[in-house]
Amino acid sequence: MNGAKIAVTTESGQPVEEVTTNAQGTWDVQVEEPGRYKATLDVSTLPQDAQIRGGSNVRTLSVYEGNCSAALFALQPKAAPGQPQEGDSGGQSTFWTQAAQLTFEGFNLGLIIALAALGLSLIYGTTGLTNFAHGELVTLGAILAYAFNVGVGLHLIPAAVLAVLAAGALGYGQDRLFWGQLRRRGTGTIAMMIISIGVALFLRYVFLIFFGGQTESYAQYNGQPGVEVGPISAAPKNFIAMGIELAVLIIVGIALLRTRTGKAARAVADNPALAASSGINVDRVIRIIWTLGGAIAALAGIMLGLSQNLKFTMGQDILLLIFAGVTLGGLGTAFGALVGSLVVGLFIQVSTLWVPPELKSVGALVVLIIVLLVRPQGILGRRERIG
Amino acid sequence: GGGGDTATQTSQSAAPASSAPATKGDGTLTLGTLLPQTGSLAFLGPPEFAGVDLALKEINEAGGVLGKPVAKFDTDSGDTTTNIASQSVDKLLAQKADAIIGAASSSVSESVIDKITGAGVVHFSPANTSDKFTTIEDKGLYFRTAPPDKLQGRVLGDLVVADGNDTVGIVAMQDSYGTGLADQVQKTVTEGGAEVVERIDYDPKAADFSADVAKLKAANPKGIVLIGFEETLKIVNELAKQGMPASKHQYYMVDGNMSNTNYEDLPKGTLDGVKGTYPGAASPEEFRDNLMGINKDLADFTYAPESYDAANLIALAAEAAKSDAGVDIAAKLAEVSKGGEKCKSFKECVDLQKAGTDIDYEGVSGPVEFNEAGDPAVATIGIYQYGDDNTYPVKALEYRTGNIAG
Amino acid sequence: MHAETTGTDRKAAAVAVFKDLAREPGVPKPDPILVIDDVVRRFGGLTAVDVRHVEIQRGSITALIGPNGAGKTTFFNQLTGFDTADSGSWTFNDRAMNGVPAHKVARKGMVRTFQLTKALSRLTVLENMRLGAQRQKGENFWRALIPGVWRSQEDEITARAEELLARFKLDTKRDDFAGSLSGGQRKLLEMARALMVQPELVMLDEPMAGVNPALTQSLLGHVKDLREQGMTVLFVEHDMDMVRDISDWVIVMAQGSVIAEGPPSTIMSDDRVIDAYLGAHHDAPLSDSDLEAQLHEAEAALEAEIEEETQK
Amino acid sequence: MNAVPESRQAVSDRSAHLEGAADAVLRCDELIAGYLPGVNILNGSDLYVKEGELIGIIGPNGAGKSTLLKAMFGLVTIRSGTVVLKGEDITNMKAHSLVSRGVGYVPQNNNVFPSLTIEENLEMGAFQVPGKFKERFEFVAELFPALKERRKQRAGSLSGGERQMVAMARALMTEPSVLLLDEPSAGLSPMLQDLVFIQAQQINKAGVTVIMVEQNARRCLQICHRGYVLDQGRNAYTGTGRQLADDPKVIELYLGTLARA
Amino acid sequence: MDWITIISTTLKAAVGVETVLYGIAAIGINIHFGYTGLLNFGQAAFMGVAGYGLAVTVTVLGLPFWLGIIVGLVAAVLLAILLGIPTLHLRADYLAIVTIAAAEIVRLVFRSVQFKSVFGGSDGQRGFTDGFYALNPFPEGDYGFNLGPVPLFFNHRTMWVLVVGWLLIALCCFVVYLLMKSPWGRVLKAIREDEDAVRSLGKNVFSYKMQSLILGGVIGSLGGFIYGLSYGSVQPDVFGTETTFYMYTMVILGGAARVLGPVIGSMLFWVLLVLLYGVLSEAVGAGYITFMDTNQVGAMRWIMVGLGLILLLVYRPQGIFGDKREIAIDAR
Ligand SMILES: Nc1ncnc2c1ncn2[C@@H]1O[C@H](COP(=O)(O)OP(=O)(O)OP(=O)(O)O)[C@@H](O)[C@H]1O
Ligand SMILES: Nc1ncnc2c1ncn2[C@@H]1O[C@H](COP(=O)(O)OP(=O)(O)OP(=O)(O)O)[C@@H](O)[C@H]1O
Ligand SMILES: [Mg+2]
Ligand SMILES: [Mg+2]
Repeated sequence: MNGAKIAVTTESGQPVEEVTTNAQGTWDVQVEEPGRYKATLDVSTLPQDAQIRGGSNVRTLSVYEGNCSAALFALQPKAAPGQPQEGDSGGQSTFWTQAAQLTFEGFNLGLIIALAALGLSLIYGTTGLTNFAHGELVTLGAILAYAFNVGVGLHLIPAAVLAVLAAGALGYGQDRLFWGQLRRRGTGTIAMMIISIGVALFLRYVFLIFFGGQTESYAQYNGQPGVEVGPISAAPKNFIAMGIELAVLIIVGIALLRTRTGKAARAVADNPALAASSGINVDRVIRIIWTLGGAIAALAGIMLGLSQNLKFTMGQDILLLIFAGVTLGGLGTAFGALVGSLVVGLFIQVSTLWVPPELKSVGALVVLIIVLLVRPQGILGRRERIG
Repeated sequence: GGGGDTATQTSQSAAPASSAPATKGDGTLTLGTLLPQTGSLAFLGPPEFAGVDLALKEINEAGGVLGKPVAKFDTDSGDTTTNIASQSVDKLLAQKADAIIGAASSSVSESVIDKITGAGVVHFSPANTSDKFTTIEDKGLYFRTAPPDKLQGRVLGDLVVADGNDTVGIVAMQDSYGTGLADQVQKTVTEGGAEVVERIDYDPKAADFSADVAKLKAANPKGIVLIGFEETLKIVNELAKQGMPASKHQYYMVDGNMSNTNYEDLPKGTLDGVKGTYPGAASPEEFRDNLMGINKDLADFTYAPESYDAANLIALAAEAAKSDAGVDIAAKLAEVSKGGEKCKSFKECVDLQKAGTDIDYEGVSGPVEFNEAGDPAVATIGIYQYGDDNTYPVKALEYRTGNIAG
Repeated sequence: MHAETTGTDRKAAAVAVFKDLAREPGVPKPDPILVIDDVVRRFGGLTAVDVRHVEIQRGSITALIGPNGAGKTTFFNQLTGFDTADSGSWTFNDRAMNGVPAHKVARKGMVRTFQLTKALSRLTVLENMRLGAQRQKGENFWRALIPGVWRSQEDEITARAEELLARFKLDTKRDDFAGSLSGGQRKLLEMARALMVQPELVMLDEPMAGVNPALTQSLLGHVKDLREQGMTVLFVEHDMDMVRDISDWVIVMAQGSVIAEGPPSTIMSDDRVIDAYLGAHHDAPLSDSDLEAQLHEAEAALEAEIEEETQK
Repeated sequence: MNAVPESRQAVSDRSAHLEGAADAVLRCDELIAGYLPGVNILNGSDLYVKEGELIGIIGPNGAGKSTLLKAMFGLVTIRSGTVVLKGEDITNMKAHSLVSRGVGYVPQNNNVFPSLTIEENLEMGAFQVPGKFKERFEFVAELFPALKERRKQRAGSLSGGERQMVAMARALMTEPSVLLLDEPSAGLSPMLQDLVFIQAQQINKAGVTVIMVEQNARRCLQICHRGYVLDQGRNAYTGTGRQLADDPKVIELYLGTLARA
Repeated sequence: MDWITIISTTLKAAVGVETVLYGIAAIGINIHFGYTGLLNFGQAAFMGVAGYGLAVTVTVLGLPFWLGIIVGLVAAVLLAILLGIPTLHLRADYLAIVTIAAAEIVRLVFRSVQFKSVFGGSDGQRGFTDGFYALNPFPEGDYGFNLGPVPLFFNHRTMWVLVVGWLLIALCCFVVYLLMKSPWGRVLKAIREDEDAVRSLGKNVFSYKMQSLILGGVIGSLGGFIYGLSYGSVQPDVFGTETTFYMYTMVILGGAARVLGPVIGSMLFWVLLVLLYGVLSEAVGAGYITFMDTNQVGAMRWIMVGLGLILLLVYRPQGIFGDKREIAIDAR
């Protein structure tokens, strides 16, 4: 804005200098002493149709030795009398746009959690092991894909496929060489739980050594710009990822309910000895579940890495949410994990409409507690008979 | 790394019972580092260790301190979720460290400062920004070269206003570094006449940042100030995803998140035009090359200059005090940091000292002049701008030097 | 037979009381300890319990029988507060008991056992028993801290527990974990533990399923002794020999409701009961001729089957 | 644990007992097994069963009857001794591979999968022969009509007796050639108890070898060809069912006189 | 390799402040989990509310030190009641997730910008320990002895904390010992096995669980005090889930439902942690190990700790004091 008059005074009101803005609308005053100064814009020198945003035409600034200090008088078109001030209107629609976006983000996060939760739930369901190392299995998938992607130089898609396969194989190996041996020795589930804390520490810091402490991203789809779909803006990768996640969840869920191995897995969960007596090869079923669980966890990790980049603690950081999702849905059911995790994801994101984002997990966790109070068996869990 | 760490521990006879903190020293300047090898700040460890190592290498090449090579013991500070920092300090104290460089996290420093200063050892942090340390009871033994957030915040806020951003969004990491800096920026920006339409403090451990960014988007600020560490990469990604690229909004960054090589992997132009403030007068380029000589895998350089300066200052103070005892070093630290002939490296400074000249160490991270509280009093802030390749040039747009207190 | 020889007034009294009662569901008893009205429990579409009116006579041994899935256990669950009835009311010693939580029901003197046993696995058998005793001083937090306060009571309890254990042939297992007991031993422990409570009314859910017959016999003597001491016993059982031997009165449930009541001798010949529950070979232990006949039947059926197979 | 009843008359001598074992389908020799280290539950029990025989095992609670079945079926580790099935040594072989060799087993406790429906429970029973599921399902549904009505109900919500039916039905799904039954009649109504015993006999008539542990001892001894009385992990008596049922010692110690009264 | 320092720091860690504070809080967990079967994964929150109760009372409200202790204890009791009322009716796994969630909520609120004026944000509070150290009977100086060439000394402040801490541990262990031998403890153990059975025997299960939760929580809060007093500050992130996990590890390492289990477990854990780090960092520093650099030592330590945990539990699943028989009982 050219030609507006600005008067600079000291804080107590002694005039220092008066200037007029130049063609770019900027101005400059040299002051002798550091201290607090007042800059006042002469409103009458503004063009007819402009006013200062916020209304006040005075800025009080601190100027420090040897430094400059900037003051800004933002202008906006004057509203015609009787018309509402701009900025008040549209509040409602922003709210709904934001709500839509957050709901989308809730599904986005919820599906990733669900995928991770499914793996956990499968392993918990069949072996009774509360696997605190599950977060690390998630990280493992992401890092394996990173290794194939950035290390070897494959495109992310084949790298991801390889990583999922490799993680499945590692899951198999883990059971074959480790957990299975422990079971054979008759190690109790409590001891196994603590052992899994040990495994978690072990893996997490192996990652730190090989991967390093910093955040990394995949070579492709990094910083992909978003597209607008209705009120939602999201990167294309998000849509595809969500599609894959949902598909995997539903396929595995149905497989557990319908296929023979799926039913056998639930049978093993209920009563391994009886399962063996029925002719089910318990070890084999558990190994399949570990393979599947490892692979699904890895996929969750890759998806998380795709949407949020990679870090050696990424799995650990969402472990609590995974547990929350599993419990909320009712332990040991695939669809329970899905529903529970979606609820967790949605509440984390949508709650930020009302609570500050730094407390977003609080919102979700409060909801978790409330749901459990109302439905102690979880959303999809069922009550047992007594006596 | 880790060259020249062989300490001469033969002199360690049994400590006499109920001895007061050593005041004489044992002739060897022993530095301890308490920096994150693990935990949530583990990514800060490599540059910080490298900074100290580089300084030590130069010091020992220049003949060491008090005629003997400087010894050093590295320990892990972890983060606050585990209490291993305290154990690390125990170890360093048992090994007769005279000064401890660390920790990165203000919280960790707070939890061990009593222990360190209680033993008469200098506690020197390259990275603590919490204003608590200004008033903390430290027996005069606590110092820091940390980037002074007051000045940086002011410079940054000013820059934001000067660029004509009438609406500003601040996205800050929720810890003392992030919130301290954000508070200062917010204050300056508001005073300058712009409006902070959204201020978001995020939990750095959060699973994702989409809600935070959605909130920012709803406010639609012209300028976006990103304050944090390397997780800023995630936020930049999220901003792009939610349709707020740097081409539409002016981003500003800070020292904590500027020096991260990962931005180079972003699509070209993602950070084009992004501005940032970074303490230190010198171009970081040469220093970085030297650091890479110590650790070729460095991807982030945050706090490396501060760590380097910390080690140099301690060494110079020990030379000036002619003693390697912590209390003596602390007494001289302010003196070598200001008021005298300016010098930039240990060798240069120590030569001046030997010639009897009063020196003023000018560090890589800035002029470093300590006030009575052991905080840096003066700093230089460079303003940089990213180019199309998502890196910023060696040369700053401008440098501003000022008293931190104002 | 044990009780018959020592047979005393109680048995006689019980027999006398029941002699003139009508044999119809819901018949009122002269001195009921437990009176139940309109208890209904549904699981989804299934009505597991729908009892109009039942009274349990004080000081008697009442058997509750009925086909599998008739709702006996569920009925117990409602009465003892382990499950919430959809509707209904019942009084114990003239006090309304619906909605009373399980532990209070037990404290009022109405104790039940579980059909699927609930051994406290990682407590020893003796500790299991001791837990049953009521009004223990040492179960209060503050008093627990001063052993002197509860030591002597503990000794009494232990003595009583050991006596019961001996009777239940569990004395050799005294210091073993309850989790290591065999199926039958668990049943025994379950019952012995309930008796430690010294309740007014003990409700046993199939106490003798899986217990060796020789032992069952001696335990029945014990149950009769309990009646002599004034305890009321309500038990579910499928072993008709046992029902016939000890019960004074039998209540029959089918599909959730009470279909018949009566003394054991007459109830066993009730057609509805035979149809719904006992089946053809209920009345006596199988004689050899029966057995032969049965075998023939089976063989014939089998042959027919085989024939069918071969014809296919 | 050591006081063995003195009158082991019927089996005073192992070799006498094992004379008949020459062409046994399944035989155990001197089994020693237990759960906890250092505590043996089976102290050298012997057992054999010939093709098409129905064997009853009775004994006091805690005698080790269930343990013996579990040991044969690979669910308890055998510390010494051997189990031989059709000439093949199956000592400590895994349960699922015994199923594929034609052995079926109904456990005493925890014998259903609570979170599976009845139908799924039975499907698990036919795990190794999925093709036969339909046909066998019809067969067991006829035996226990209650199950067919409830096929979609979860076994965890079944009554005690209904569970027992599911357990029995599950074992019948595979058409085993050797069937181990641990108290199959416990908790069932008299009518169904009859059914179980008749069924056991029928199955046996059809050529299946049956080993049955029962506390309904009299009934069991009536239908079985031979019976064993197990006490403290050893065979105390053996003989034909009739012999045992009439032996006054056996009656006094193990059968009681209640049913005779 | 500086063996003297390694041995000295390791031995000191065995009785040091961390061992004490984790040990005490782990005793609380042992009451919850070991004896009662309550899966309380929010023990850190009990420590947190106690530490913060003390800190806020003294620094923000300016009240005396002992009042702060009372506030902290009351806060712990209140938290127990608040957590207990809704969750103790639920199955064990639900209690676990609810307590984890509650602990996270507490932590996030402590560190939030919103409540910075009260709780001090992510840096927490400090400056509340003067009252405690004013009671210190030890004059300034170092206390200890030389074990051969190995110096074992603590300064007067640490000494004071350690004396108070170990006295508290002794007291807690004694109380636990008395309680768990009593009929009261028997009810708790029975609840761990099967609530319904206990209910059928006329015990008020809810009340006992609540008593257990409060007792364990109060003992946990003592750990929180020790933390605040010895470190001179409280920070929110210390009271995270990780801390609780480590305490579980200690309980299991020592042997669940054993009086001394948690204490021994805590010693073992810290000895492992310090010893491994000492050896590794010295070996790297002295150039014996060349495949690692300084930056990796910390990670290597945790890798070894993880391995150590695994091996300990693989070869002794019942923990140091645990009963093998108890483990062999199938809990399902
Ligand atoms: N939680 C539940 N959900 C659904 N159905 C249930 C539940 N509990 C019990 N039932 C059903 O209610 C009916 C009554 O069961 P209940 O256990 O009372 O039978 P019961 O008379 O004790 O039989 P039994 O003699 O076999 O023990 C059964 O058909 C059972 O399947
Ligand atoms: N899981 C176990 N752990 C330890 N000991 C056990 C276990 N199961 C059973 N026992 C012990 O083994 C012995 C034999 O048990 P088993 O179950 O074989 O008896 P049983 O003859 O089947 O008795 P019942 O007729 O009561 O079923 C018992 O003394 C029991 O205490
Ligand atoms: Mg029943
Ligand atoms: Mg048995």
